[in-house]
Amino acid sequence: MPREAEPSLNEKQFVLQALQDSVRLDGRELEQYRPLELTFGDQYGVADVTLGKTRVLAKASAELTVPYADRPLDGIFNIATELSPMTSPAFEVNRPTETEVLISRLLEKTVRRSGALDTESLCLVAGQKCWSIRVDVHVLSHDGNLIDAACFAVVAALRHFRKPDTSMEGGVLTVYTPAEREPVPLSWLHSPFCVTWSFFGEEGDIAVLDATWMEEQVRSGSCTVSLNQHGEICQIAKLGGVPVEAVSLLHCTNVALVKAKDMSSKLDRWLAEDAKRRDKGGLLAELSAENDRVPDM
Amino acid sequence: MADRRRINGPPGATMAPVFEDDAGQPEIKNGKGRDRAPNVIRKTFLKTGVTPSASGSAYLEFEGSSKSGVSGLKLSCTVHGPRSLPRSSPFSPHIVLSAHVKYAPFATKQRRGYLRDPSERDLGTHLETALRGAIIADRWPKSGVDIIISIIEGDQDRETSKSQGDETWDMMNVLSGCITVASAALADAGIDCVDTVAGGVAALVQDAGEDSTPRIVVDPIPSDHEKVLGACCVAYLPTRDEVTNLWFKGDLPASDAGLYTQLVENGIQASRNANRVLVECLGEATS
Amino acid sequence: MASSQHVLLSPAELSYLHSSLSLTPPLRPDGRSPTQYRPLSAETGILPGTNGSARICFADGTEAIVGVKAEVEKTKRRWDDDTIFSENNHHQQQQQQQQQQQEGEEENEGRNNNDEEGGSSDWVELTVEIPGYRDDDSGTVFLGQMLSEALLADGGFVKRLRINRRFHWKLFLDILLISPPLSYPLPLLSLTTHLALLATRLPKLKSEGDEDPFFDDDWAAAPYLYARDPATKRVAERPPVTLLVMAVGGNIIFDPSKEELAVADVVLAVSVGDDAQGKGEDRMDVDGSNPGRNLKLLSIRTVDPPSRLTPPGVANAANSAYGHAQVVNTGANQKMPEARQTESEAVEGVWKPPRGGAKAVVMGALVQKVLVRGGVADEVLDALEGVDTS
Amino acid sequence: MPLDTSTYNLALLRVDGRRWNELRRIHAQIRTQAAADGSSYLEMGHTKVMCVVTGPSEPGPRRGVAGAGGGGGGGGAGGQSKEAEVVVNIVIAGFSSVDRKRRGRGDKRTLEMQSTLSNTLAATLHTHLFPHSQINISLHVLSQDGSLLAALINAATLACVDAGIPMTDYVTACTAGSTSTYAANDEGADPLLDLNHQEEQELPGLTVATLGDSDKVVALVCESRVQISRLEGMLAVGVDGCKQVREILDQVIKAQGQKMILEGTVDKGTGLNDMDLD
Repeated sequence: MPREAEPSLNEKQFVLQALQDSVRLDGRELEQYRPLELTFGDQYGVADVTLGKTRVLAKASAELTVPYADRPLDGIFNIATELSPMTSPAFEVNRPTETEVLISRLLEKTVRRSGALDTESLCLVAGQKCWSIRVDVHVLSHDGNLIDAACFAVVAALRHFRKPDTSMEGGVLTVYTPAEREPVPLSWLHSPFCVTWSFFGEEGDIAVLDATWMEEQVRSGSCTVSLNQHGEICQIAKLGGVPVEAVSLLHCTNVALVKAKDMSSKLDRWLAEDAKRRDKGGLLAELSAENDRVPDM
Repeated sequence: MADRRRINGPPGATMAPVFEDDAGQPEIKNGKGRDRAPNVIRKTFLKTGVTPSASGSAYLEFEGSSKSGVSGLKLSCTVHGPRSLPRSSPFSPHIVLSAHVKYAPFATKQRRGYLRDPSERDLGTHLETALRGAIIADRWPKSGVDIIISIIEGDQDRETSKSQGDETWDMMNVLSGCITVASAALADAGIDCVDTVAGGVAALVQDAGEDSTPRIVVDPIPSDHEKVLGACCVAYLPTRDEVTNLWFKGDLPASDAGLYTQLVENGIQASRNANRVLVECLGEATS
Repeated sequence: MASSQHVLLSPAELSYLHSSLSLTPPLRPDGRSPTQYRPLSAETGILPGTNGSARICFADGTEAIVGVKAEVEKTKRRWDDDTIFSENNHHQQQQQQQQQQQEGEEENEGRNNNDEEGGSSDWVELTVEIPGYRDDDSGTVFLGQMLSEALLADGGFVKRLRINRRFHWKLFLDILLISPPLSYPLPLLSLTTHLALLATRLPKLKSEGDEDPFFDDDWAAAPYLYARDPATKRVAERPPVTLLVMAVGGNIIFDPSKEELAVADVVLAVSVGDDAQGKGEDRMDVDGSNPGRNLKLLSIRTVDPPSRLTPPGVANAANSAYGHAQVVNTGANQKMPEARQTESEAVEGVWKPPRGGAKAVVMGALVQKVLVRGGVADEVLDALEGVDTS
Repeated sequence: MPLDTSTYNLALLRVDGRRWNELRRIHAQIRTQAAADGSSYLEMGHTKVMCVVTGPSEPGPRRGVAGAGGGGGGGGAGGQSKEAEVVVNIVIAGFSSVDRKRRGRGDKRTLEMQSTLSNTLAATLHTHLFPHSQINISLHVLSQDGSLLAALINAATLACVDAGIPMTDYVTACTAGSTSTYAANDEGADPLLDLNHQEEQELPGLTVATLGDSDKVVALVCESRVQISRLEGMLAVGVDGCKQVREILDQVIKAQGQKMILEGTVDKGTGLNDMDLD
């Protein structure tokens, strides 16, 4: 199994000691995120998220399929993560590493299990036809904190995504092309975001947000908290690692809530901007009620 | 199951069309039996050196039964090696043999997936056992050889229903073919063996009809007979008079030990027959 | 979980093992007699959440648990089964069945009828879990196939799972090896499976005929999968057992340990069943001791002896700059059928992995030793009968 | 089948008759298996797990340990690392749940639990004492009734003690939940200790593992939606539950130690003088 080159002892020491003095290599505060950027693709449902040098692309897609036999009233929703060797030599094609399994589980718990997407609305004909929504997450560049970036990308992609409109008439299901009817957004219930804390030192008393790759190499534990803008925890995962006082974990969740709300408002703004950009001269603009009144003027 | 690497068929089952038999077929179904003598194996075609890129290769074909709709067995085998082991693997004083048996998706009535299922892995293990006895493994320390067999056409009667449980008996025929073809391919690859090993199948069968008593036949086609009571597949080295793999299945009373011995003897006989084909084929290839 | 797992024994140790096992009588490392099994402790019914369960611990610490779970499943109709399920047909079927019962189970005219009585081998799903090995590892698959093969060999087992024409039980057998695989776990797993199946009970059927089945809630009323004789409380027919037997030198050794397997000439896994037919009432009354069984041979498989993968020893004579002397030597010896024996005798105390196969006669002798009346299979079944499975 | 939480408000009793801060019966045994270096059997209510520890030992040839990595924690590949690698392998038996459900080796939930266990134990085991080696922990789930991860952690701790692997302290785990649903932000909601399967399905809950009798949290896993204000209460109850579990496990170990001394399996060492033997 190929491995990534570990940082040297000196590098590790340096990073750790700097953190003891609350100094990070890139000059950030301990609880400060790197600049978060989001670009939507030309198509609906493509979100390209950069967090410092970390870059994650998520693409949502929909296809008609048969629902699972044991859940005839639910649509299918899957998140597929792919960590390719392009990202880091430690990742191999078709062989999920531990990192990949953990990321995909976290995304699954954060987005899918928390019920962010209303899967019942994806069902078209009970037991026969439903939408299968699939989000593919591709990590393009890995500089730490993949989870937060990937989660943001997934949520952004899904909220941006439009699935073809359908109608049901007399037992005949019609799926309309984008030209016939404007695609419709998914029935979205809430937007959860992951906030990952990294703990350093033997006692785990230094807690840092948004660790870079280098910091991740020397951290002694981590905790990912997923929250939505309503102050609900969707998931907490501190999967082992250095023991941390319960009280400081509570503090971590509270700070995480602030960060999640921040991310939520950022995403809302970007989505609104994108919608405005697309509306310009779009099909929707032509057919809107205001246009109808133009001849009367 | 979760085969994400390939584009799979649409969800929901599709069925291959089943055509109705011609009139008068039903009587043939039970009436038509085996048309060979009990100790004669089917006609076999064997050719080595069919895959130029492999170190050794062979192709084997068993003649189908005269009955319509019954395909024969078509196997192709490639041998890669001896070659050095990957660097991560531990030291081995012997050649590391790995056998890979895979049905083509279209080889049998039931479509086979791309991932190996338990029965294919099982065949692989049997084949490994059979070949490991034949290969002189200590001549190649630190090296490995891969034997890959694809079953292009499985030996199956399309008209018998799936639930008759014939598949298990078919596996014996397939295994015997695998052993023979792999042995030829190993010889083609120039890997030293103590002898050419060939597979043979013998079965205790009951024919249709009121008064038929169980009899032993070699190289059985399960659909030719009313019932197969037991069968064994033998991998046999003729010059050493040794058996490298024995697989028996069935239901024999322990009190009648003679039956078992007879069955194995017949299996060996079948294997000797197959070996003649094998030796002749190898002789042709070298001349 | 291949039998060929790495055995960390030196050629000298292997040679010692081989020669001590070839003595008459053989000297086994743990002092057992050739036909003796490892002592074991067994219990059944350990998991209340299952239909049947068993746990066996061998004295060397290997331990296995088997749980059996049953689910009702709809019987698949086959494409050539064109009988439309109508009342008329139904009667016909019943008549046929009655008729058939009268005639005994010997004869069946129509294929349809035949299938009614039989079952499909898909009705049993058997999985083997060996810690540290993937479940698609060829060794694990081999073990699973071997155990299910024995169970399904005579087609009698699946008949027990039939509920009516439309429904059957689907039986899931989960076989777990708890301890690390210290020895080839086949005998252990087979014995544990045997006990678990004996302890398996299926809910009592309350519905009749071909209607959707419903069952008695009372677990105490649930009948055993393997019915007990009401008078003697004994099980009439028993599930199969698979025995591991090996030959080394001229000796036949049962239940070999990992070390013994490392020097085996040939290893066979032999599955035997206990035939209920012919076991008359008259033979049951002999003061509790078993008058001998009607054993039947269900399956035999050759297990790849790990001895072929052991490192060879180098004789002093050959231990020079060129080791080729030996290879040439073996080449010459191949002409002789007894090449292997002569080789190992040629240099006393130098281990040489076996080459080639085994004589059919030797294999026959192994099988015979298992099956002979009062032989090891009998003993094992007797011993298992002592386990309380109620 | 929604859990009828209204009855809870009346009698303050849960579906199985416990009060909010009661643990289920914990039954544990160590040294259940002769062949292993360490072994344990643990029941938390109807959740039953077995654990077998082998090692620290030389890492064997790389077999295809379930999934890739097999939850290899400790750091780096076994061979060259300066610390022992903790390899955890969890087998969830098909018959363990009420409806038979087969989990393949690639099941992500199992892989995640493996990784959690591996990292949790690596935090307390003195892995630096065994460079270039491997500690194999294999767990079998025989019956599931909620709090699975907690039971696995407890069983693994016991087996590691039995194996005599030096460790800082017990890592004990239990679950905690809350009677409120995620949407209702009612202040009157009670926290609950040690959830069973039914409660786990219906109510928000978390698994918490602590080190010794400190308040230090080694692992914290919450997989359900819950108001952030509920967290503190749940965490406090959970940490308190862990301390209770620690007492129980400690008794099990001491009882076994006493038994071994009385049987003469081990000599009564100097360090054992202060242990009161009756």
